[in-house]
Amino acid sequence: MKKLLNNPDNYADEALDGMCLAHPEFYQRSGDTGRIIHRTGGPIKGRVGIVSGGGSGHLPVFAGYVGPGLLDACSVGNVFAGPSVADCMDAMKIADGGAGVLCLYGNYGGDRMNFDMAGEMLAMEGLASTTVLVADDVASAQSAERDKRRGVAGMIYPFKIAGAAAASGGDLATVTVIAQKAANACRSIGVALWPCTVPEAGKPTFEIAEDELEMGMGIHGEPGIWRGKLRPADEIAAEMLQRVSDELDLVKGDRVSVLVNSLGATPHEELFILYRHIANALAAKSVSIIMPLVGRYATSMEMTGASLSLIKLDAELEQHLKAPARCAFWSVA
Amino acid sequence: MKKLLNNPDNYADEALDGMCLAHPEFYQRSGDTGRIIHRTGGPIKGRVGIVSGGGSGHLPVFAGYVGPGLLDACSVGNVFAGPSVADCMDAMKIADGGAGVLCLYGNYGGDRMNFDMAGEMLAMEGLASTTVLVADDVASAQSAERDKRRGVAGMIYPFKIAGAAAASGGDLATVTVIAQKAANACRSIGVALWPCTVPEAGKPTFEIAEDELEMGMGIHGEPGIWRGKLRPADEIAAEMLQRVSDELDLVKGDRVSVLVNSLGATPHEELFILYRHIANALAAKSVSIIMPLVGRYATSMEMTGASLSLIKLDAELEQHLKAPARCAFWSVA
Amino acid sequence: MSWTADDIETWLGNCADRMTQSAPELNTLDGQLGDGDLGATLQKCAALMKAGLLGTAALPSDAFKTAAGACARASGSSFGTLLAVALLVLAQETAGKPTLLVQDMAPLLEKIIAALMLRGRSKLGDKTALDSLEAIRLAVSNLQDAEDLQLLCSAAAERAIEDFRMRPNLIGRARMFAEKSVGLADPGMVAVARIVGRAA
Amino acid sequence: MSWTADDIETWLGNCADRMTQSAPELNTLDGQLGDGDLGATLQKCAALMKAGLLGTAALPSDAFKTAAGACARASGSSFGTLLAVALLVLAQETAGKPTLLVQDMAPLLEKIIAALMLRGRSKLGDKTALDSLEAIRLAVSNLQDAEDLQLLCSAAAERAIEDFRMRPNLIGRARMFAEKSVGLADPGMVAVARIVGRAA
Ligand SMILES: Nc1ncnc2c1ncn2[C@@H]1O[C@H](COP(=O)(O)OP(=O)(O)O)[C@@H](O)[C@H]1O
Ligand SMILES: Nc1ncnc2c1ncn2[C@@H]1O[C@H](COP(=O)(O)OP(=O)(O)O)[C@@H](O)[C@H]1O
Ligand SMILES: [Mg+2]
Ligand SMILES: [Mg+2]
Ligand SMILES: [Mg+2]
Ligand SMILES: [Mg+2]
Repeated sequence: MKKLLNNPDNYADEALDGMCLAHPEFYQRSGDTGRIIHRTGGPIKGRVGIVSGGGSGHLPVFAGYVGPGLLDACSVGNVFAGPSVADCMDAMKIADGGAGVLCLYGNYGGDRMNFDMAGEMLAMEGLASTTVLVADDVASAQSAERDKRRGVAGMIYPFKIAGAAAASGGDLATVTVIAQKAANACRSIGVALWPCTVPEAGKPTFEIAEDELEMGMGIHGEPGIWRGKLRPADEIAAEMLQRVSDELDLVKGDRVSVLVNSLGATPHEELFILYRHIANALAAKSVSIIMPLVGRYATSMEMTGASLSLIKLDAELEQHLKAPARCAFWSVA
Repeated sequence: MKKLLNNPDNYADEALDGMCLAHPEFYQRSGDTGRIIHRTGGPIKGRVGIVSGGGSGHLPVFAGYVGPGLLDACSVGNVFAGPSVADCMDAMKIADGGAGVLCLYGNYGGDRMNFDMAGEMLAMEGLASTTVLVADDVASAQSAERDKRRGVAGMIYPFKIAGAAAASGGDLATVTVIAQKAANACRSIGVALWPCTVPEAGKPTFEIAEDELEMGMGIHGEPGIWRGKLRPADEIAAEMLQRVSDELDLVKGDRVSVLVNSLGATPHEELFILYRHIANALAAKSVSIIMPLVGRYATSMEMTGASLSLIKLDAELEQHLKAPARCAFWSVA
Repeated sequence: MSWTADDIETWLGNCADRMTQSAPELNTLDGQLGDGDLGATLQKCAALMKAGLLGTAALPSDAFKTAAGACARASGSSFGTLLAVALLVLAQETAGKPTLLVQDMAPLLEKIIAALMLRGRSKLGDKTALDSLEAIRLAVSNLQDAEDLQLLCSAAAERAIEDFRMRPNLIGRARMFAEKSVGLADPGMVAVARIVGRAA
Repeated sequence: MSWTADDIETWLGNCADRMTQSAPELNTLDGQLGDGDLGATLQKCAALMKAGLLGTAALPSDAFKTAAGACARASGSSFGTLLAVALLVLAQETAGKPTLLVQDMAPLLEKIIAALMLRGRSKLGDKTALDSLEAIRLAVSNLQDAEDLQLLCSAAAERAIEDFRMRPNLIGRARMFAEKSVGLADPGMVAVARIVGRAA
């Protein structure tokens, strides 16, 4: 395992420490275990709080998206492991500005159980909360079983859009409805070339040959759709675009945002090579791209590979996508 | 070679294409060879133009830093190869708003020859230009031979500071003096864990064992100071900090900016683990960190490793560092 | 047979000890089908349970509540949460009662299973810890007071592991390895057998 | 012996052909000490030179200027730039002259070497293409009109390679491999020998 770390058991905590030291204007740690990251300054009174959470090792997801116009708090687990129920409860309490809390996170069994349980326990204390699961990974289940799909990079669109809705004063029901709408409008798929290594485990999350890639692999190394020989970037981009746009029924004049995301090691140069194909292909269909995002928005540490996310926009989603927001990893002015 | 690309010969061009497609608000391509990236909207009349250039494969360096308050144009070579003389000339011409052009780039023999020659040829056509070389890599030569040092990630500080000086209306001499001051105040060192692969070459730039790292290695795989067994991140950070601060004579009350930069594959989590040590060590010395930068600011594609840069600030440098600037990879509001 | 708050604390402490002891085995099993953290998860739950159970519970439900809180703080892994849910159900359902009777076991297990199905969006037959609990529930229905309870539960849990061994996992992480899971014991089912205690 | 614009165009064209032919050899050599692009660099320079030299130069300096521009457009690699500088010096120094004399060679080479030292911040003895040019300059000083010029230059360039083989590279990329470079021919020195033409 070749990583810049101290004790593998402290990887998540030391990374969070560093993040808060580097960006005290955005992030503060709290909770019994220090596994809550919340907005500096605390919740905004009278505004809906938005909470997310999940495992470490995906920065900027999840905790990196805490910031004005984005998330209010996050509960953070160990690398690739969910946060505890208690931390989910703490995050929700910290995010509560009196107008209720939306729990907005990726559709993983463990995370869902924990947030649901946290929500029920806090309901007994009178805290109102709702849940929107992001299940954007088209590779993880057929569209008939959408509720089984995992949440991947596309989740940043619901983060951004729900964050804008909350910032503009929407009530819990309104924010929940628009977050669900954003989650519904969004599709992603990933392609993996090399695995990463979970520090505590010390060995790669999967094995793959020198000349192979896997289409549809999940961000923790979950099995994908097919594994085969490396292909030209344009072919890979074309297949990814096909798969994510399949269910979105894109027609001439539609407006989408596009995220070409590195899973970690894949460099910007290659993301732009992928984006070039995707931009040209969408232009050929007369589909407009709004606020394209190319970079590292949801990673699996040093995994090599990329993901493509598309969100189909209507006027409301677009307006919220473009609303101002800031965190250390993404700002929209 | 496991990379998301089409024809390796088109790697640089397709990446630039994608970058301009994704961010037309910042970047435009021109020149005979398409290897000039310049600011959308062209030079600002009456303002000093700032030009940089160098090889591809280092995004955001060089072309990514074209933008308001930063660079005006860049000439871009193939991966890890300098731009041509003709492209340097074109970049200088495009950046010229009538107040002359500062050529500001990393100290590499080939690049220097080309920019110097371009400058002399344009001088014959009446274009005034000056040169500031960034030679921040303390690992590449002793301090007595500072003019032999290579330019690495620290160069973004002179980019930012000179950009602010030009944007605020400084004349060529003034902008040159402050760029040189910024370059003089800045020191960097890198540590490499795994190499990257130049697409045209198809094989890794160097070999290194499973359990080794190399302190001081250059961004093209140039030999470093020592190679040895992997160590805890805190030890590595401590040595890097020692080496970059050695010549800066930091004392209580000094103000610095710090850049903890991924060479490509090293994830944000690990950068924050390094930053945590560095922030604590500087705090212990009562040295203040202004605007810390943690992320991918100068890369070698998918190389694994990190670099640390420090710039010692006086009031003038700090003011220009904090002045507003924008590009697709970095914005200061 | 009936149990006081003290008895329940003692029993929960013994469960915790067994969780700690079986951690290495469970990590290995979970490593084959999941992410290899089941043992570590139980270890953390056990440590926090032991730290919380100080022999001061006035009612059985107090002990359950303490243990539930410990598991909720421990971990983000599925089994820890399932344990927390189960213990919370016990706390809620036994609220106010000074002692528990052996006859309460089967109905409590029914409540627990129902809550876990809801929480885990799983059903009986998915090859999870729930199938083990169901096997135990059946074994303790219509119980004769004199029988060796631990032997009975343990035997039921062991039998359940074998009954499900050749079936595929239909939920959780192991679902992604459905074919591979045929022939392997479900880690969560093994965990239940270890927690209730090995038959001597 | 004297040369017209036509002669110069023909000679530059022949140089370009030799650059193309020796590209694979030079890539390999540069791969041992540098980044392996010397052959590719010369190939690009040659292609652009050939495209620009259309037999229309009125004066020798026009041909040099065209060739210089071609090399300046070709590449970011050091040798391409050094070639561009050398050709530019020739264009500047021969400006206006309808023909060039063999006696002009040595002084022109002196000017070229001086310009290259300035541009490359290198000196004679650093084991670069400049040492080859210096060897040629010495060979063509006090030249007898009748001698076979190509043979003379080529022999000088080949000799220079051997004279420097056992010395370390002191500049450019190869500097970083100073010890390794002892015993290896400098790629740029080999390039000069190939460009002026192999002795038959
Ligand atoms: N949704 C679920 N419903 C019921 N039981 C489950 C569920 N998910 C997991 N389990 C049980 O938990 C065990 C795995 O526990 P653990 O390793 O803690 O989970 P994780 O996959 O989150 O790491 C499985 O073997 C199974 O018995
Ligand atoms: N600064 C310099 N001064 C003189 N000659 C140089 C210099 N740098 C390189 N050379 C010559 O150029 C050759 C390498 O050419 P090339 O491969 O084009 O350079 P690179 O790829 O290193 O930029 C060297 O073998 C040497 O002869
Ligand atoms: Mg597990
Ligand atoms: Mg787990
Ligand atoms: Mg070379
Ligand atoms: Mg080169």
